[in-house]
Amino acid sequence: MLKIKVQDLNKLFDAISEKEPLYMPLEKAGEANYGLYKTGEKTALDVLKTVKSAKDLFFPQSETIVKFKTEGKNITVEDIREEVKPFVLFGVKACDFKAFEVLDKVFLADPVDTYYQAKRNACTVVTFACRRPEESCFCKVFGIDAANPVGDVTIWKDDENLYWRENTEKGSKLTESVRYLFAEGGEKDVQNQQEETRKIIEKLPFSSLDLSYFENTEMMDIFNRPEWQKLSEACLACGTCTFVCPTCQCFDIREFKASNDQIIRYRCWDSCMYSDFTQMSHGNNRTTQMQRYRQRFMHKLVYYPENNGGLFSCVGCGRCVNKCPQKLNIVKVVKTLGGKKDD
Amino acid sequence: MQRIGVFICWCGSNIAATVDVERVSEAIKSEPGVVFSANYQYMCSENGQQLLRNAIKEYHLTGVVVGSCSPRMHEATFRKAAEAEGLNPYMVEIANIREHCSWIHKDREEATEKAIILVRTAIAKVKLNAPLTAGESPVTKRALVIGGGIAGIQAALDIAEAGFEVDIVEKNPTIGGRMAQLDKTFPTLDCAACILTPKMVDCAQSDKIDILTYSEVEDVKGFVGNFKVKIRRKARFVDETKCTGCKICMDNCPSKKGLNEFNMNLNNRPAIYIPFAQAIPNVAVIDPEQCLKLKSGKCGLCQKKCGVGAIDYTMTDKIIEREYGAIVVATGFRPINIDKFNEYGYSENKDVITSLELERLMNAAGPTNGVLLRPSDNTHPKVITFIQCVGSRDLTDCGKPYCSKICCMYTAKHAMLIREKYPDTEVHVFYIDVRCPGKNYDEFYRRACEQYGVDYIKGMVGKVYNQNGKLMVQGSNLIENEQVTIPSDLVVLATAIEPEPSVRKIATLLTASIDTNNFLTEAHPKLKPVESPTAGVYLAGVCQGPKDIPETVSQASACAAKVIGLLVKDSLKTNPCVAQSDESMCNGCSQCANVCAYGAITYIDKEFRLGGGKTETRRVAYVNPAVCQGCGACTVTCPSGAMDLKGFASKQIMSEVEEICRK
Amino acid sequence: MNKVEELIVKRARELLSSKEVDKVIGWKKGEFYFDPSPAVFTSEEELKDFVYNGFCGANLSKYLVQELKKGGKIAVFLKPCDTYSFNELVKEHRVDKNAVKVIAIECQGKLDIEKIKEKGVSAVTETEENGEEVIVSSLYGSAKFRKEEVLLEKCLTCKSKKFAVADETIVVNEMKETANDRFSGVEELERMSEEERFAFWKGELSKCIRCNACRNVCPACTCVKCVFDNNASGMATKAPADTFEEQMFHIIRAYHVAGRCTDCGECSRVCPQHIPLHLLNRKFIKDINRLYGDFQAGEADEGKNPLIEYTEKDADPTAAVNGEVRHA
Amino acid sequence: MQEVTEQKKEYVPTIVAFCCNWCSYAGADLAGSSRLTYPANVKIIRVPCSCRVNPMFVLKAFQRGADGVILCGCHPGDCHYVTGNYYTRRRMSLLFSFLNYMGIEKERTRVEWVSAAEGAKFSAVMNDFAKKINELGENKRLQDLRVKEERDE
Amino acid sequence: MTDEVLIPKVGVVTDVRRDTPDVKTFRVVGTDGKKLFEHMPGQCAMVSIPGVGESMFSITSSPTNEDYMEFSIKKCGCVTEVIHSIEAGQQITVRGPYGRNFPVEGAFKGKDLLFIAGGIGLAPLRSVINYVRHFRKNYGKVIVVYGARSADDLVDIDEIKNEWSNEENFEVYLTIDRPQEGWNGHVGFVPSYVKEIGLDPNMTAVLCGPPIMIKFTLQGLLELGFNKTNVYTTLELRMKCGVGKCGRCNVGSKYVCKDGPVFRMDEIDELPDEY
Repeated sequence: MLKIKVQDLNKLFDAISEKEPLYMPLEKAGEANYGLYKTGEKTALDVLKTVKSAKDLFFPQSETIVKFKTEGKNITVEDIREEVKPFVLFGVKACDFKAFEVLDKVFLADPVDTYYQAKRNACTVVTFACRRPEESCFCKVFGIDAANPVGDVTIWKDDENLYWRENTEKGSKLTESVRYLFAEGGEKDVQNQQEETRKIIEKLPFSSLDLSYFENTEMMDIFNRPEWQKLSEACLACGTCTFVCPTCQCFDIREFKASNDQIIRYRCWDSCMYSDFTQMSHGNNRTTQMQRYRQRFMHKLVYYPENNGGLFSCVGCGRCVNKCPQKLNIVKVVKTLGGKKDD
Repeated sequence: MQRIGVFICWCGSNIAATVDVERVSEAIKSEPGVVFSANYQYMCSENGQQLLRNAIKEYHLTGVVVGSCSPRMHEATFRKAAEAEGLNPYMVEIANIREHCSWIHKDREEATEKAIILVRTAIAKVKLNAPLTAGESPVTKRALVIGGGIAGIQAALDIAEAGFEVDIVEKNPTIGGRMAQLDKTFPTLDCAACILTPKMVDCAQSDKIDILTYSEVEDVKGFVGNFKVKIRRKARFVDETKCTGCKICMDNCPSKKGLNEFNMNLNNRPAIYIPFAQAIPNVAVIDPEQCLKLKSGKCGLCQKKCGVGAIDYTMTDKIIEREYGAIVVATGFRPINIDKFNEYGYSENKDVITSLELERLMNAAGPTNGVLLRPSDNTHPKVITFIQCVGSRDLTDCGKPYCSKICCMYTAKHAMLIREKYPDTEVHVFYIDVRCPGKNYDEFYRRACEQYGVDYIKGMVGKVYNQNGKLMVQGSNLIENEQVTIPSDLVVLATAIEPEPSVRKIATLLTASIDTNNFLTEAHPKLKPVESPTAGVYLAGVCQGPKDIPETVSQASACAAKVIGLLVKDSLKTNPCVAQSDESMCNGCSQCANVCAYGAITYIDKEFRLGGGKTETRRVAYVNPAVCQGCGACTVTCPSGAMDLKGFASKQIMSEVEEICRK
Repeated sequence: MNKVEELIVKRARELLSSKEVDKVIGWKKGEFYFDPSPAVFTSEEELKDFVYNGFCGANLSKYLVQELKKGGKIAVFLKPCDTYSFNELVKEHRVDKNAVKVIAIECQGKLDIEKIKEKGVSAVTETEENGEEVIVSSLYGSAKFRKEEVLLEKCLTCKSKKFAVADETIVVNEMKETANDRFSGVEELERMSEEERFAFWKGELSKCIRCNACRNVCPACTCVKCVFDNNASGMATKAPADTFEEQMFHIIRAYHVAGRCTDCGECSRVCPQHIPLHLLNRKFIKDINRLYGDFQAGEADEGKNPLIEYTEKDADPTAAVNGEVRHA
Repeated sequence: MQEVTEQKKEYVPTIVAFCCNWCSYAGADLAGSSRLTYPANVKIIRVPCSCRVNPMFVLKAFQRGADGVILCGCHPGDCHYVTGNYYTRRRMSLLFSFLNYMGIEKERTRVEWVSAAEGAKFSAVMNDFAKKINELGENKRLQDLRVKEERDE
Repeated sequence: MTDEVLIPKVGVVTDVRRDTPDVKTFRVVGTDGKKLFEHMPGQCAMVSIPGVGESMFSITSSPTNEDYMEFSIKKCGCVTEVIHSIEAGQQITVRGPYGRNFPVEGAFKGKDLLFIAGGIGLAPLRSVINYVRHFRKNYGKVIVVYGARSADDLVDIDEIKNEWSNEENFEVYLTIDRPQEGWNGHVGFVPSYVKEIGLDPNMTAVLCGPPIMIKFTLQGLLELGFNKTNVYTTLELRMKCGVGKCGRCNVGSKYVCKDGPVFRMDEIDELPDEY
């Protein structure tokens, strides 16, 4: 275990970013989001939850996949993929880190998504243990220990020090390059902090959320629950929950005509909450918002686990709890459906 | 995919001297979709058009771009040529490389580059063109004239003369309008009745003209060529077909205290009356507000005395519905209310009168049988002062900002007539300036000053007040630069005129727009002065703007010409470049109808299938292609883009933008 | 339970039991005190979850559009600012006012849970308003704030506490108009140089994730198909793939609701990135007031908005951009 | 939002001019037949009425790399469609004021009334507008970098 | 750099054939003149014209065809409208093959096969039918029941009449919805026709066509004694990626692009009713 004084943190950031691009929570126009660190940038490491999750780094909101050039009847395909240089993703909370596992199972499954894979492989992830989780957090429900995340390096922070533990080879390499900034020690402090954090987590209102209903009930029974109607009534069909969600991975493939003969094909985040998500020229298989709403939660709680050995596609980060304009969220769904197992 | 042919015109040397036409043709060849590219000396010539036609045939062109002079010159020419070869004329686009390029640029390189971009832009547009077909709608060969004054009468007579049926709807019991109330007319001083009544009689006698007096337009539906109009025939309580106009009823009516509107309320009339001797139809009418029988059930004298049994107290308003192909609005004017003009003391002093009241006081059929007597004591006024611009060119709330146009002339007329008939009368006229453009008008005014000795005083009147039975007219004389006070016996106010207020309702019914002064707006102030923006609706007389009799009559005849031109057609070709609403996207918010100057947009309830066997009924916009003029105002008002304009679709314009910006 | 909530629930119960209405649109309690959601109540039984507290900021008027399609008569509870949206929806034929009973209810400004959290208070259990003070109780004790510290942005600059429409009203305490000038934020920007303004908006709009919450919550955005969702419009975008697309989305959206936006402030309330979207709409409102005379959308349920009106003497665009004030 | 940084030498701006068919387009024709020059980088798009111009067209132009957009219509009161340009006037007043509020240079957008008889005015307006846009240089604040990238390639 | 499934190959349309008023068949090869990739019957490919968009279509030619592949495409939206306007020589992009194919080398082997198609639904079946014809001895009796709105809407009618009808142990039944001049064959809807023919319920059936046809035909087959485990169909949903990642075609725990489009009826029964 290594430690560094909090007042020296900027030196650490500068040191890392000198070597490799460093992405970490930054404050821009009042909001904390992951961004490329540059010296002098306003960091936001202490913000519990960035608005967008860290998935942006591997699965950007918008990303060019291929370009085309047309000439008369001919088409040239331009593969724009470039080698991704190693970079550091710093300050990822346990929930967001767990979300990478969820995303990996989609993007790294055969056939591999090379855009995602390249970034994922190039990245050294520095996770950051939570110190003061809040009432919307429920990562514990998914077996996540917010006080002890993994990743290539794990860090803890208190009012005086930042503590550093390397976990992997990648982590060691990173450690090596900045080792000179650190002193040894801090095991005890970390241990104390972890204990305290875990105590808070125990007390959080959602920590006792029970998902066994979804594990033990037939898919169609859950699907046919009449409560979906009421649950979805206030849904605006916006994509806030999906876009702030660390595990939502639906995307659209669109084209942009940069000029008459230059076409950029890109993919961008899409939301199953949008009314046109499944719109085809001759019909739509989900016409009501209830169906779309149900799809999102069925996917997270039933479909995805069924395909991935019981792993839920939710990590309890609580962003949707905080950000839904009308205060709908997965917790309300779980409680409403899971509360009456006898139905 | 489209197969486009591009034709670059040299226009002799007009284009070719500055634009390298060969290079343009060559550069365009490789554009996607272009299958033919050529240039020619004069595309508009017979040979040039043949070149275009041959290429359409040979290369199976689906779209044509001509790089030539302005589309305002030859768009129609090339469209026609394309049509002759079986290509939809709206699949032709013009790139203006003469007026917008070769003529304004000197550098050959620069002009050639620009020409290429302009042609490419036209190609981008034509690729998104859709074949358009002009619709047709039948024409009902009958016209409606709203208003039976001189404007309406003249229009009706001209239309009838051409052989078309025409109805005059007049809200008063007789046609004739304001002109019938006038004594003499300027600048010739002929008697108004003598020239008007023959025309009224002509109307009555024409088998093409149906006069619906004491009637009002209640509702208008439809569009050019196909109006459906509901007309309220107010209860007259006298059977028009029976009444002979003998006036026995009038003599016997015990309720004689009704104000005589025709005489500007200067004397009284019975409850049953014929407005004036030459009224058309010469049929009595009962004023229900005044008739004892109708009010209290007691009387019935007229019915007893009527030899032909024309009186019917049980009569009620009737609504009739008729169809018309065209509508002429000729609703006329009235003098403005001048009660607010305290400075002239109109309401306090009986001897302060309006010009129209003076007309009646001087008319042989008027309350004084044509002898000029002042209302207060029926004596001859010795000093008469006229005040001009009462309420005209007045920016206060009391008056009107515009010039009423006729006042200068009729005041000169009045002054002249008085001086001629009563030479011992002293006549003063206060004026701001005298406006007499028009044939023989200024001469007329000068005669009043020079021959008849009318005292014209340039200046405004500050106050008129009664002092010992004299009306003291206090004003300024700007030329002498002094204050003057003229003790007068009679003061005549040249009152501003305003559109008859009923025009507001009619304008709403016709979706004809009205300006801030309630005058109907013409379709174009210079080039379409008699058409209203609503197709098939025409404007005659003062309802469109202040004007005198000759102008009114010419406008009425112009209207008639327009109406005849319309009615002579069996059907109307409609402009295919009109707005169209994509019902599947329209949410019926009504914003588009609000900006439509033509009333072309209505709303219908339409049922949509939602899938799963469910349906939803939604209010959606419908554009009547026969009425829409294709301006596109609605398309921008529509936030969802459900409204688009054919021929100038959003996609087309955007692709033009993209092409220009491609550089 | 506060007095207003008590009266609201009582009234809702009466309306449902007497079958005077088929459903009631209101707010339903959530997992916490501070997360009530809009909800449709169809039975007296369901009303046990009805809540009306300091966190009921949501404007319920837009829900009428979808709920009315399902049929039946609806009672809706509208705060003063929401009543304007209702009128605008009626004006645009989106809502049939005859099928709706508008119950206008007291509002003393609604609280922003994120602001409270920023002040370090989490796990809020209750709030109590005491004049200009708010006492926030939480699992960790209670804290006292000045109201303006914790009000929603939209409530800080509330345009009016007047009801633009009301079939009945439920008001217990007097509602005081806010003293804050709602255009001061716009003015502040107007005073900046073009460069500064550009930098400001660049910073703000770069946060946009195009979740469409602002659009979907907006009572003026009720298009069957939005231009941005319509591939045929030539303007369809889904994600801010380019900075231009962020600008375009927000410019066009603001333009499309110009003259129709009642300034209900929902767009700013729901933005997950706290982009001050109201500053966009208010610029249009301010310009409309400056150039065409004071206009408040939604004040009445009929009439024309300034963009479908004109006068012959309107200012020319160049003069308008240069700050011309309307002809008197 | 990102400001385009580098700028090439001798940049020739692109100017899109929307002209109503009845007045301004005819005015442009008259400028042509009177041989009154204006810069070649002004390109005209014909629309039936200035009120056909959707703010989206203006934005589209900027997206695609236009450096200035000008709308020309009949003088207020003379609109071929009676009221069209009155709506244009309000729409563009608000839109342009708004664009300026977003930090877009106000000189990049303009509305001018040019009648069919005002060929000289048309030419003068275009000369002046082109001059202003030249002084401003490339529009860096409201364009799509993807388009620029492909174009500059 | 490794291959990326989302990056398509360029193909050249070498032939365009109009089958019906709204269906055209496009023959596609690679720029080198060879077949773009190998596939199995029932699989799909993403076809696109850059600038217009991508759409998923079933590959209608049989894998046994070594020179090219074909797509029969019905005009029904933006992308297909543009595709319909292209002429031979036009390049397009193709990526694939995607999805699960018909078990021609598995469950179908040695079985009597019944193919029932409606309208454009013949497109995906054409591939498997021709495959079966090619390896004729591997399979038992084949019956094809094919119906369309009118005689003009029958896809590939020449191939059906000239080739299929001449095969041994191979029956073809055609029907159209309404009587039509010049049509001497059967008139009536596919579901009722199926019941009239007299089918052996032990056959393995493949259904493809509009949802309503599938629904009633399946009903009819079950009445005849068919077992759902022997009935196959293909589903069509909106797809973007084609490889089970974009989430669009997710129904239940299945991704139609990856786990389908071929499904057995008993498998479909286990899916939520959202396809």
